[in-house]
Amino acid sequence: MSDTALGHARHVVTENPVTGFALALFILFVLAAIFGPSLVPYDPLASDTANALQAPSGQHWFGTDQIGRDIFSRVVVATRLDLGIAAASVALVFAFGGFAGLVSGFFGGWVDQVIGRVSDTIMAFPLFVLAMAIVAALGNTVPNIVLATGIINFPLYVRVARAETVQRREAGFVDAARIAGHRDMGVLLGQVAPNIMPIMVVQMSLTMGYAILNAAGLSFIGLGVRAPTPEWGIMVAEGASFIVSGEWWVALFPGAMLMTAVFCFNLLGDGLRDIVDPRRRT
Amino acid sequence: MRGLLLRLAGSLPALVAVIIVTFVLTRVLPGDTATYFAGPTASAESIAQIRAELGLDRPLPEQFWSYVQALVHGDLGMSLTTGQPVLTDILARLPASAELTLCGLLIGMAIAIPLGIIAAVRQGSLADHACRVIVTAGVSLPVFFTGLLLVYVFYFLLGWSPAPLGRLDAFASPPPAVTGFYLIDAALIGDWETWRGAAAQLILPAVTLGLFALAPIARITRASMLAVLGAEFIRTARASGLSSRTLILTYALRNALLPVVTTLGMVFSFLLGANVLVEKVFAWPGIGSYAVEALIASDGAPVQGFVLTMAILYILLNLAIDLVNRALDPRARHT
Amino acid sequence: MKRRSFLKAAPAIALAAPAIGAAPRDAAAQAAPTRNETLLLVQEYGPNSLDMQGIGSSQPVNGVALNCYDRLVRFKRKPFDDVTTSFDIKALEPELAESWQEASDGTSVTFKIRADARFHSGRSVTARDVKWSLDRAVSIGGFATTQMAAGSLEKAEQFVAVDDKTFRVDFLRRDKLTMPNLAVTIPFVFDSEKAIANSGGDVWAKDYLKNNICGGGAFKVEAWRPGTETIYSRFDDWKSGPLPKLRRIIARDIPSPSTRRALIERGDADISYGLPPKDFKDLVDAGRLKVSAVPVPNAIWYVALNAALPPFNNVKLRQAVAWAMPYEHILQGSLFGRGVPMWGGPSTPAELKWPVPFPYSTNIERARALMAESGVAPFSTTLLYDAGSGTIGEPMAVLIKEALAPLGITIELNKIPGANFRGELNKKTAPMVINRFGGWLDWPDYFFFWNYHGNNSIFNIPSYQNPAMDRLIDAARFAPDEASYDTNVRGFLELGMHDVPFVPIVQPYHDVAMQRTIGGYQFWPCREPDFRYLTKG
Amino acid sequence: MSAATPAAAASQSVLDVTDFSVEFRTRAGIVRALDRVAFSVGRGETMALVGESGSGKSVTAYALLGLLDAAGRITGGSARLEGTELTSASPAALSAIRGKRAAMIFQNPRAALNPIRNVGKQIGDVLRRHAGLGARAAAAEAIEMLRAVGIPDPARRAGAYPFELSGGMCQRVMIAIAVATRPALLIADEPTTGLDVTTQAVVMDIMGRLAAETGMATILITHDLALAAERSGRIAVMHAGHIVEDAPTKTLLLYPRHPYTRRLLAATPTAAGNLADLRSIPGNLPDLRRDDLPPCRFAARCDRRLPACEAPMQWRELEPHHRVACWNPA
Repeated sequence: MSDTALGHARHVVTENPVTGFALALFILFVLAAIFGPSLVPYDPLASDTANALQAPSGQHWFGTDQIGRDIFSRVVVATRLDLGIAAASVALVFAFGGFAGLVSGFFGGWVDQVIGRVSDTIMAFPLFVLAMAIVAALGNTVPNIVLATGIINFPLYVRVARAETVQRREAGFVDAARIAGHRDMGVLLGQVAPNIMPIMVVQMSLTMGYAILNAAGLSFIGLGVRAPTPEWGIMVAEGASFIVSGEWWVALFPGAMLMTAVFCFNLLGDGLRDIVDPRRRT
Repeated sequence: MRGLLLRLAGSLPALVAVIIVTFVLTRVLPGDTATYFAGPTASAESIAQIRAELGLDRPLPEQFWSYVQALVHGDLGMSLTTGQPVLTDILARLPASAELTLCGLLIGMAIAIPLGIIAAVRQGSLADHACRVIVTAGVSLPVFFTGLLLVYVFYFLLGWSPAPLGRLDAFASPPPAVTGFYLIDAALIGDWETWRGAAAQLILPAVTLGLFALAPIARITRASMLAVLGAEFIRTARASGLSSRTLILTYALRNALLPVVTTLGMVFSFLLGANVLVEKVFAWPGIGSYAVEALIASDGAPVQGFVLTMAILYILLNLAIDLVNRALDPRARHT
Repeated sequence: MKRRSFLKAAPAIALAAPAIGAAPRDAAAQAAPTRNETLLLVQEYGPNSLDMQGIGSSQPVNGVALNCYDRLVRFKRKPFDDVTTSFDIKALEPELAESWQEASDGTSVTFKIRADARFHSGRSVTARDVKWSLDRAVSIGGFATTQMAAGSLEKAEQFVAVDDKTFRVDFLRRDKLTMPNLAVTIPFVFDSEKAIANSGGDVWAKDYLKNNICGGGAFKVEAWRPGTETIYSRFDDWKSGPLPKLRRIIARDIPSPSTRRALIERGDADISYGLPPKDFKDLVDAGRLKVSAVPVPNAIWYVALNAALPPFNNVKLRQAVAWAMPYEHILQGSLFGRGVPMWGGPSTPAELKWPVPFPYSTNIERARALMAESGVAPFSTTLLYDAGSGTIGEPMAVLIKEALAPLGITIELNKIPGANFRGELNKKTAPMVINRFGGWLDWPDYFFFWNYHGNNSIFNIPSYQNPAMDRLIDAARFAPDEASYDTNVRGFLELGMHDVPFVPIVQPYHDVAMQRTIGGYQFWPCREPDFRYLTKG
Repeated sequence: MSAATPAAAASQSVLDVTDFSVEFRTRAGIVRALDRVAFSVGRGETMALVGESGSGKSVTAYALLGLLDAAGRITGGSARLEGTELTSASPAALSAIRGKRAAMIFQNPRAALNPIRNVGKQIGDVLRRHAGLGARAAAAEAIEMLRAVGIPDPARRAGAYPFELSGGMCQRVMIAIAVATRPALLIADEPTTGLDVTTQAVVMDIMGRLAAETGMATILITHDLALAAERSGRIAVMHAGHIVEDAPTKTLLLYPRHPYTRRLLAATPTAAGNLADLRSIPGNLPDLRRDDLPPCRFAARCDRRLPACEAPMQWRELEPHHRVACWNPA
């Protein structure tokens, strides 16, 4: 980033305290993902049935679950997996969806038609059910969750990347590059791709939240990460049955953590968009 | 009209692709439907017998062909979980989902559009930031979690809302089916007690969904209002001294609604698919929960039927959006 | 009123197409049932058919069969505690049959059908109806046929309509399960004339009976919206027992257990079926509701170890696992104490019944020693459990994973969606499985036949093969006298304890919660609620 | 500049602007967009406000009518419309004045009209707001207005949408909207930009005719000196937020005194050229965000600069009705 961009970023953060807050949260989440497992007070997998379903206390900040595991430790440790799944799926769809959109917008013609049709088909599905079906059909492993989450985001990335590419193409500097003797792919990857990168990064940040929700939703209905791995969606599902019986903490803390993470990414995405493209803030 | 028909034809390939993809997906679902339905003490023979009965022993292309043939005749197959023809099930459940989703959408709109307008009119103000935080919080809520929480607080703790027993209290009888929307049907015969009962049942799940719909609607309203408020014709209107009410509602909002309507359509289709978990929590007899249960049970026909219904709805919805846009925008009528 | 009369004219249409929504209410001409005569029951899921004999019927269909159809006989009811009435599996009482007589040579039994018994259609019940119904059960395939065969009821020729009101069953062999098997939910009696008239050419009228009640039980189905609710109303002309007190039952399907609990706790539902152990324990502790807790006869939660494949084909290893199981932790952590311990028993069975506590308990030293003896090096394996077992299976699996780690056994948990679970079991390759099994007919040899026998049924999840075991089981099933029966039961129980292909954990409870105003709760082998004896107010 | 009474000030003046200053707050600092602007327009008079883009012409108009966006504010001076002080009027009062006593029309008429409302209703909206007409009366009056601006078949055209009309027609509709309530003052901001020459003439004729008929004062904001020369009675030249010269049109064209005016005319030798592209004037407009703006904002570009130019600027009334803000006028 150039100085002006940095300056602009600093301005956005100071001007918009919400984005600053989101950034701080984001850093906290990243720290938790990196160092969490080595910092938590308890083994997130160790049961202690004698101390099951203990309310939050000085000993167990977030209480304990059905078999006495420390919820705070589990919630913190889960950060890595949840963010990891979301980041991986977003990276995946960024690579494939972004590239498909680039190619689609750059070459047009039948390539554009085919990619457009694929997008249309995916869009015609109820997306969460499609994700469920993919995971159910391929098996509930982490890579499949990543894949399913990526697939349902594909049309979005294609659309954004395509629109940006078309705009760049029409702006004429692609022609200039062509005249200067660059080959198509070279122009595409060397000239267009870097130019649409900022918008795509914003897109990634915005879809991170949705990816987290999606993965947790899959886990919630039993089509996601496997027990006893700490994961927010599973933990909410495990705790769901305890809400009515008064052990609200089992579901509340992972649910709140999930919400906060998604919230943070959504706010951050908004903020990033301000930085990258102030005109387009919505 | 030609344009609409063309659009309709244009969506056919996607529909065909949806049918194929769904078919393949449901066939590779793990688990052996025949085994599941043969019952707990089934012998190998009885499993084989059921497999043959369900046509699961034939090669895939052949199964697909018979599926398509049946589809042409409006036969979506049988649900093994409910034991009913899928079409019957879906027709029975679609109004429930549609009513819920529509109410969710209306609640979302009722909150989000004014929020979006305020945020745009007072861009950069505290209200704008608050709006952003509220709608972002709304979209950050996992519906499965909010649903549970709302039931706990408003039913179990406070007792304000009725028991989450589906569309009506157990002892009430549904109004005669005209539209399948209880609120409308009850209003048609003037049965306000039933209407209130249905509304009371509807409110929590609809709010749960509505929260989720806030963000996309409020964001697009704000963005589109901002774009319109910056437009030259608004400057003209201001220069003409029109009241801020006329200015914002008649001039800005009506123009800003065009992209909002498009988004509403997307949000509606998204909610219709995404309310599966809400329906589960509130025992709502809709098609979302139906599809999820079927998916978990490896019961292919309902999943196929559901996806197909959704795809058709999606296409119809886009058409409806076109029509609404035409009604709103004279320019669209000439293209 | 207009609507009512219209619907009365077309109840069959309304049932056949429950989708149309407006279902017939108050079909009875008399005044509508009061709230005290109406029961609201909430359950996880409802019937997927109205025909328990049909293929693919789900567990709740048993309730339809129980309440809407009659059998020749039922188990004799006996008090269990002040809330629950249970049954004596070894004694029968009349239902449609007013009496019966076993032939002196022991090759058949002849039933006399109640003279006043009528179907909902008003027609008298005849022996031909009984024959058609039982023929159907043994011929239709699937679960019904298998269950009939479990009591040596296998061929249509066994059933003879002697005259209008006399019906005979010829025995294929001497089988103590034959008579009790006539009292389970499967061999219920259809109105065969009406069924055939509506069959549309299908010999067993499968489609018609799936969607219509066509019999003479104490209740009719007034409305059935699959996945939503089933509404029953009383058949006022029922003669096979005292007329039920309740006139209308609304059974709502509520998938969320929390909601079911909330409904019963707040008093909105009269009975809640299938609560998770935690909720049930809370309700018991709170003491504001009536609770029925019956140890499910013949049933256990167990861990199956695949005896046919390495590494668990090693008996010492299986014993080591049995000694390492965190029994108490599971009972507390996963079942909240809602179960009868199946560990810590004497080295030979204290009683000749099933289930019976095994001699193992949590003793990591002995487990380590046996592990060393087995010569099995540390290994990794997979533990399967059913996603549908919800809050029970998962914590149990987690606790087992943790408890076996010190033995050098690394376990990956594999939660299988309910539908796929049976398919997985059928592959017979799963090394470790958590499951629950209970037979309707409460005999030890019944359980062992399904689970331990070398014929390798789907329930022999460990694929356990032992000719000695097969001999003992077969001998017990058809034992000529009590002494030889006892010897053989003792034999297979001891062998089962030694070889431990199944590590029993607990015998589960069947837990039902109801309002204090509800009385007459009846527990049957099929575990579905029987509305005929329930009272309210 | 002291608060000298503008030359044309008479008992008949419609708008009197004195010492009128406007600032914009931006991220980069405060922009002093207008500095002590002063002029008057009389009944039936057409005054042209000319200058490069960015010189503050449009800002002047917007500020007068209270149409500045949130970043801009009036920091001083006075603007009286038929005796009503605009600078201190409440937003509601201003809104009541806009479209009734002072109206404005814009360039690019098609974009300046609501695209999804038919033109009859758009005219009617103003009438209903300011003339207190009901829906039906407003519709009828709107048709009359369309007729008044020379639109053929007005009854039918009232139902048309802007995209169905030509640019010239749209500008006539704009004029109809603006004059519907017989305002005392019409500000026309580049009203002919984007129209072809014939249409320009027609539009300007209509405006002139209406002004003559109703005695409406007109401020014609343009960078087109030829247009200003042809259509205005007086021209005020703006540069960087200052009015630098203000004179009857003929005088200004023949005897320009301010160095900037001279440059302008020189850059467009036939006095019929266009100011859009003023590359021949060396230097740029000064950065108005600077805190140390010189008293004469043209000084940096001026070849007649004197040491005296460092002193605060004074109006010099060189002859009646001809003012210039320069220490060293030509």
